[in-house]
Amino acid sequence: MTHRGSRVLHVGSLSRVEGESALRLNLIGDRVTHARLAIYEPPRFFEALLRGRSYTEPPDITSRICGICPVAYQLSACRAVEDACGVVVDGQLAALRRLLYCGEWIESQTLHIHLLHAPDFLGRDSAIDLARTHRSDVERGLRLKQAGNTILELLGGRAIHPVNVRLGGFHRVPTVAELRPLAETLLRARDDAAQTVRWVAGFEFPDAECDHDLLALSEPGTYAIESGTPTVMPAPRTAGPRPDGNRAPPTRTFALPTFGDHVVEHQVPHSTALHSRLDGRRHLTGSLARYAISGRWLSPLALQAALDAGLADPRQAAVCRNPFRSIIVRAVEVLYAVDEALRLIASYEPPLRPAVPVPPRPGTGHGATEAPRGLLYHRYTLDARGTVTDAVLVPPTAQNQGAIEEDLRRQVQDRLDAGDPTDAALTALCERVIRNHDPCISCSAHFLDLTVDRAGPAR
Amino acid sequence: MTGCERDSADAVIDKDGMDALITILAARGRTVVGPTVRDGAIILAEISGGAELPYGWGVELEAGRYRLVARDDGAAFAHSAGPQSWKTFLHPPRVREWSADRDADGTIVVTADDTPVPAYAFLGVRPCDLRAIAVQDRVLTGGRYGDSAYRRRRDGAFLVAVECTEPGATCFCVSMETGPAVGPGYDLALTEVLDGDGHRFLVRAGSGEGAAVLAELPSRAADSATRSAARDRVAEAADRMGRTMPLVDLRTLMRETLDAERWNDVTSRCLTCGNCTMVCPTCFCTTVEDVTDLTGDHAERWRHWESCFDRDFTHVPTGPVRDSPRSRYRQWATHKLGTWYDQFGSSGCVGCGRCIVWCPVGIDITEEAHALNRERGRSTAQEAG
Amino acid sequence: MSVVRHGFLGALAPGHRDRLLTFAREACFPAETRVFEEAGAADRFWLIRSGLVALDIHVPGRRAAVVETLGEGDLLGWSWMFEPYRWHLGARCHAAVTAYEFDAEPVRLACAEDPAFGLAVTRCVAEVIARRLKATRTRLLDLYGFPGGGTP
Amino acid sequence: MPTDETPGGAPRRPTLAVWKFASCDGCQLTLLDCEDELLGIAEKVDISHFLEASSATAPGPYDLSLVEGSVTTPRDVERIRHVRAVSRRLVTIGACATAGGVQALRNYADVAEFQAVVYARPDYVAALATSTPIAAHVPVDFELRGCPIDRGQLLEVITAHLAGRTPGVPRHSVCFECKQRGTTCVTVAHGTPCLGPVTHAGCGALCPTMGRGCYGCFGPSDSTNLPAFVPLLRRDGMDTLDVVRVLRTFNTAAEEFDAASRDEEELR
Amino acid sequence: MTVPVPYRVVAHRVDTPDTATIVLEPADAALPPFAPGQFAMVYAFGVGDIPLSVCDIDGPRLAHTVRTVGAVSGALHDVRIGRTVGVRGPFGTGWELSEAEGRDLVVVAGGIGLAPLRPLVLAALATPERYRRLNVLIGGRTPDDLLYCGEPWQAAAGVRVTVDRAGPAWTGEVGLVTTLIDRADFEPPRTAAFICGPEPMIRATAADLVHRGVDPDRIRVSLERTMHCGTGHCGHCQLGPLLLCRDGPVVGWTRAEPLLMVREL
Repeated sequence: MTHRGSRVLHVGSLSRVEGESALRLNLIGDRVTHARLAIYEPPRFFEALLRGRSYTEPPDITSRICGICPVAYQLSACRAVEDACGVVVDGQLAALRRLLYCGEWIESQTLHIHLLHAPDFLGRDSAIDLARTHRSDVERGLRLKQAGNTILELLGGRAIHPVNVRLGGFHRVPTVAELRPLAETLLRARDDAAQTVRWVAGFEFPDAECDHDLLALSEPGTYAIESGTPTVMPAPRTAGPRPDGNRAPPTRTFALPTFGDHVVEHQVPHSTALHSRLDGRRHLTGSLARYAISGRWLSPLALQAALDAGLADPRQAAVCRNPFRSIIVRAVEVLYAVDEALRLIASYEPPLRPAVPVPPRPGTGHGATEAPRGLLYHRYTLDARGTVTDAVLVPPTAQNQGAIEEDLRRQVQDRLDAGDPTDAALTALCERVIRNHDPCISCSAHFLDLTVDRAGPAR
Repeated sequence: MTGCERDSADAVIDKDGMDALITILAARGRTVVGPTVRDGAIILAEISGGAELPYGWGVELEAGRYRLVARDDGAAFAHSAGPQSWKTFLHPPRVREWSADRDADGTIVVTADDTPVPAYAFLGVRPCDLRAIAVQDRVLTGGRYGDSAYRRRRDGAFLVAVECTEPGATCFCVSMETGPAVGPGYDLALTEVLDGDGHRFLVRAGSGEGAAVLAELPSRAADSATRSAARDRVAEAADRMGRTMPLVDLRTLMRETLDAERWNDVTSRCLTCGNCTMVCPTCFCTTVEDVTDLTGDHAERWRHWESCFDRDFTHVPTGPVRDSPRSRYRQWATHKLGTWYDQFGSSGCVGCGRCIVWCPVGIDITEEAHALNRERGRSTAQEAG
Repeated sequence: MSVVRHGFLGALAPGHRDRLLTFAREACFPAETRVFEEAGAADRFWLIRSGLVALDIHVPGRRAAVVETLGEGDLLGWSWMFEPYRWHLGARCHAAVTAYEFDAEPVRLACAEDPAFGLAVTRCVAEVIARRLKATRTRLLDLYGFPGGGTP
Repeated sequence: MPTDETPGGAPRRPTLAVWKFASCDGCQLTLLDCEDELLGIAEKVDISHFLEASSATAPGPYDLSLVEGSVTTPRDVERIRHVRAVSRRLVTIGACATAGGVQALRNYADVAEFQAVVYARPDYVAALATSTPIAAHVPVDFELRGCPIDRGQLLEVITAHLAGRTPGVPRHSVCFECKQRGTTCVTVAHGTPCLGPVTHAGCGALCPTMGRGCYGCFGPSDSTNLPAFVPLLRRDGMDTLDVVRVLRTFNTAAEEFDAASRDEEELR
Repeated sequence: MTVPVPYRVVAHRVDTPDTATIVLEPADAALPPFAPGQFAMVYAFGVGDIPLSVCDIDGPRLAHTVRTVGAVSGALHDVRIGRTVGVRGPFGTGWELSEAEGRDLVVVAGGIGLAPLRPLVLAALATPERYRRLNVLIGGRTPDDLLYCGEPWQAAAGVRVTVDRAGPAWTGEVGLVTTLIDRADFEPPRTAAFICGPEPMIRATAADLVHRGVDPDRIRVSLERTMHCGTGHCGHCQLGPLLLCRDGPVVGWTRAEPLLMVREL
């Protein structure tokens, strides 16, 4: 075998993603042999360090896995531990949790749209750079993000690693009067969010298609956020690129306690990073999956905005599989979260007590919620004193990594087929492809520092 | 004839009168602040009606411990000092002193802060706290340079004192001669009376505005039964103080025990967390903070509460002067009980007991004073022997 | 005369002072004179009446470093009092110096013969040493030096 | 208008770099959470290296480096030296950078065991046995505490740097802030265990305001007395294990918390 | 609470490697007159303010000698002519030279402690008939650290200087400033002394003067603590019973000595 024409493209540090990762592409001639996403986020061993901790601690401790979606961790942990203890939190306490989660969706998705992803579409390095030409759009994004943070700060005490979440509910619940000013902020935010949907709908989107199975929680009657049943929408059987709006195949569900049977982690030979597979196939979680599975439950306002933005109608079982257009779906989700937060505030009545008691008992519990980046699963096993004896955390990025690598391979291949791109062009393309899925790299519970395989393409 | 009596001295109001008092004070453009139950404590906050007063609530106090307890007599003021004091309003935790702007050629324009301050009416000022306000008056407005931020708030404040009838286990105002009967300085003074004749308040005016407010109140002439009931309740309170100070000249005691062993003992317990100074109604120390905006051309000077328990409080270029916790606790106690006299002509302690209650580890300034006194006695005896 | 009123002699009781002065003779040193060398035989001492004397230490490769200066009223030299009677430092006149000069041996003998006189002289010398030690230690603090950063 | 440097000698904007070590990104995210000030900051400083926010990076040296995260890998030991070398002023942000972070819990365990829990092939993991603060490796000019840091304090560090001021970041206990905020003490009034008296201020006493005891996410204050404090936690219902846990959470490698937790562990 | 008054920097002189003297003129209205020994709080825009005693008083003009030890002093040390600073004051007690009339004067300065003593010496030189002998004794770290070298008043006052560490070029005295006291020309019972410098130097100097027979009541020292407000309201500068910004910085030795003997007071 010849070495001629083979090259290794190495993107040292991916920017505008949370956490740290690098990418290694191996090419032989014009064939992409490997696309490997190397996470050099140092391992932090959360699953190990949770062992021996009190069952009350996972919400605060796992929050520290990710500064960009701490509520997702807190609430997944709460649900899993409460499940182990046989406690269900419902009524206004559940509504407040959803409100808090809406805050995180607004903040986190807006950060992603305006500060991390939009610059790609407009040929800019950063939001700050973008502000030179699109100041009002950046300012709107910051305003919207701030509205999300305002919810987090009011309910949680602070936007990053909120302090008010506890098993069974909250340490303190707000009064109606305290929530009222929030509604005023959110009314403005709703206009901003709608404007952002229109803004991103005007971007230029390359043709692209991903054929992974889609996984999201679903909850009949609502756009699942803080609870639901794992639901799979399999990839269409037919191969080849298809325009947006394919008919969705029927979905299937599985019970959350069987999550570990369906979503299986394994090591791939070329990498030390753990990958997850869903029933043996690559799968994708996150906005595209949610929109496909729960889109019909969006609020009328959000749904109309989605249709106006050119997304296919989820009520007609239409699916968007173009990862570049995920930015539109995220914008729609922000609009929905603002709308939903307003609904929750309007129907708020302070619960009698801020939290229901959660006494410990031995057993295993499961919890899953829809983090902004996709389905986040926690499982804890407790002993009789409430000490955690085992913990499993499956963050969305771990699940999406295989799908991202496949997208990378496919996009690079398409690009190579279309001509001879420079390394710089390929680098830019790869970064965009990754940012399409907003990998939350710091969810490092499962990621390793890669030992780069330098054997090269000629082996 | 009765009208004459009412104008000249005292009157009686009932529970509705308390409501009316709040309304009248509010109608005079005042922000009424009084005790109310919140977060499991009787705190001081803006109130808009008598219903917000802590009727039927009392407190159980011990060193390092505060518990709200229900009372069956429905009294509004049968509680002693709570987690805050009036300095929160007169000498607020954070104040902008001035701002400065720099123009292109480097010229600086300084503007004193003139944010309007509320005209307060304080309802339920205990006699110890009334004295504390007088102490802070001397500190902050008594010298060559008045603290204008304090003065503006203080000058506009209307003080409704309430005599103490329910001292806590940590109270020692009798030792400090600040209560339980009210001293001078109030606009109105109330004494809450609950007996077979009903729930009522004996009211006296201590100022022109106090008299004017009293005249507006729906009241009746004070009867001798109410007067004597009020007198008796206050006198009984004096006998029920939970704590006492040693019966010596505390100023001298502090001066003569600067090297006492006892300071080492208290230091082993003290967390230097600063709580005692923050809750103390006379502690006045502040520090300033200079902030700039991102342009760098607008600067502000803020000041906030500070405490001698902060290591950085005495920071000089080589480090803190009072580095050891021992020296910091000693500074606080000797200042409060001793050198305050040198600096401001009175004791800095009014015997409210807050520092005892709100110290997480329950360090008790009266106990420390007794221990210092005993230690001094021992060493004097040794010298004599 | 201030040299009598204070300084070394001022610390002696009049009787002892007069006795000590019986051993004295007048001495003058022009400026720049080296009075004694480090490690040299300490067989004399002086009470400075005027002028300035620098005490120095020889450092190889450097000019002798002045560690202290002595002036009017000061005792110059105490190494004569203790074995092995060698100078700890060198001494050099900055400016012309007038002094009372004493031979060490007769003074030491007188001290040995008259314990009261001996104790008085020894105490005075010890006091001088103590004061110089204290001043040296204070200087070690580098009081006027950089306080090491910090605010303001 | 951005004050880009001009050949004519207009003042050069100070350069800012943001670096990440083992962490959750929350502290550097705090900079992006300064929604009202972000564009203003970008006009005053040249954000030369901030991978989370920008794909454009300019070479050093940098006037101000903000460093997030703890040192947990051999590679990071080298990298932090480089960061120090290219930074005029190095400010560490957050509990990972100042006290090892939650990942420093490994310091008490056998790291191989930790790896085995998480990874099927632990031999591939290049992890150090300990998670250590940045200051354990290079000199640090200023440490900003918190898990996460406080937005206002971060702005103070930046504006103070621009004005040449010492940042107004007090080192005393959380109790100062709690009282200034008018919050009723949860320990004294409710018997709730609270780390406020030994914890570094900066958060604004968030937890007590929510009716919760402080859990020490800003690490120890500059004047602690843990031997006197720990019995208070026990009085309010914590057992030895609880005490060890609360001291060993987000500021595990902070000296005072570490020492107190070891003392406590000896009692077990 | 007082508000800083704008003063313009009209002169700037570098005194030593870390010390500079700035001369200020009121941009608008002047503050009330300062007395020797009093201090001002001088504000560097956006950085903060520090206490600085006046080293020269010339009508409404003030001069301050600043040594760089931190951010504020650094900013003031580097301030450019024409810039504006904020000044509050006058604060604290002065030297009260008038009480020394008819006496020998002994002025002892250590390091930057000479700055507040400078106007005192100038005042004494201006009315020589009121005092007997004038002794100005100065201790410095090295010859390079000496302040106001060559200013005419130094010759007029016959200052004696000693340094802690001398270079080869130094032909003057070497030793702690207290060694100069022995050789100074004054009659202890008829002497008034004024001392400013680091606290250990003040203690050593005052002790020597008392040893020589100077009445402790006639020794005045200038003490240093953390002044913040200048007005006696912030509590930072307490030294036992004293609020040094109000009752000091100049304090009688009789008052100061027992306080300085208490560790960490």
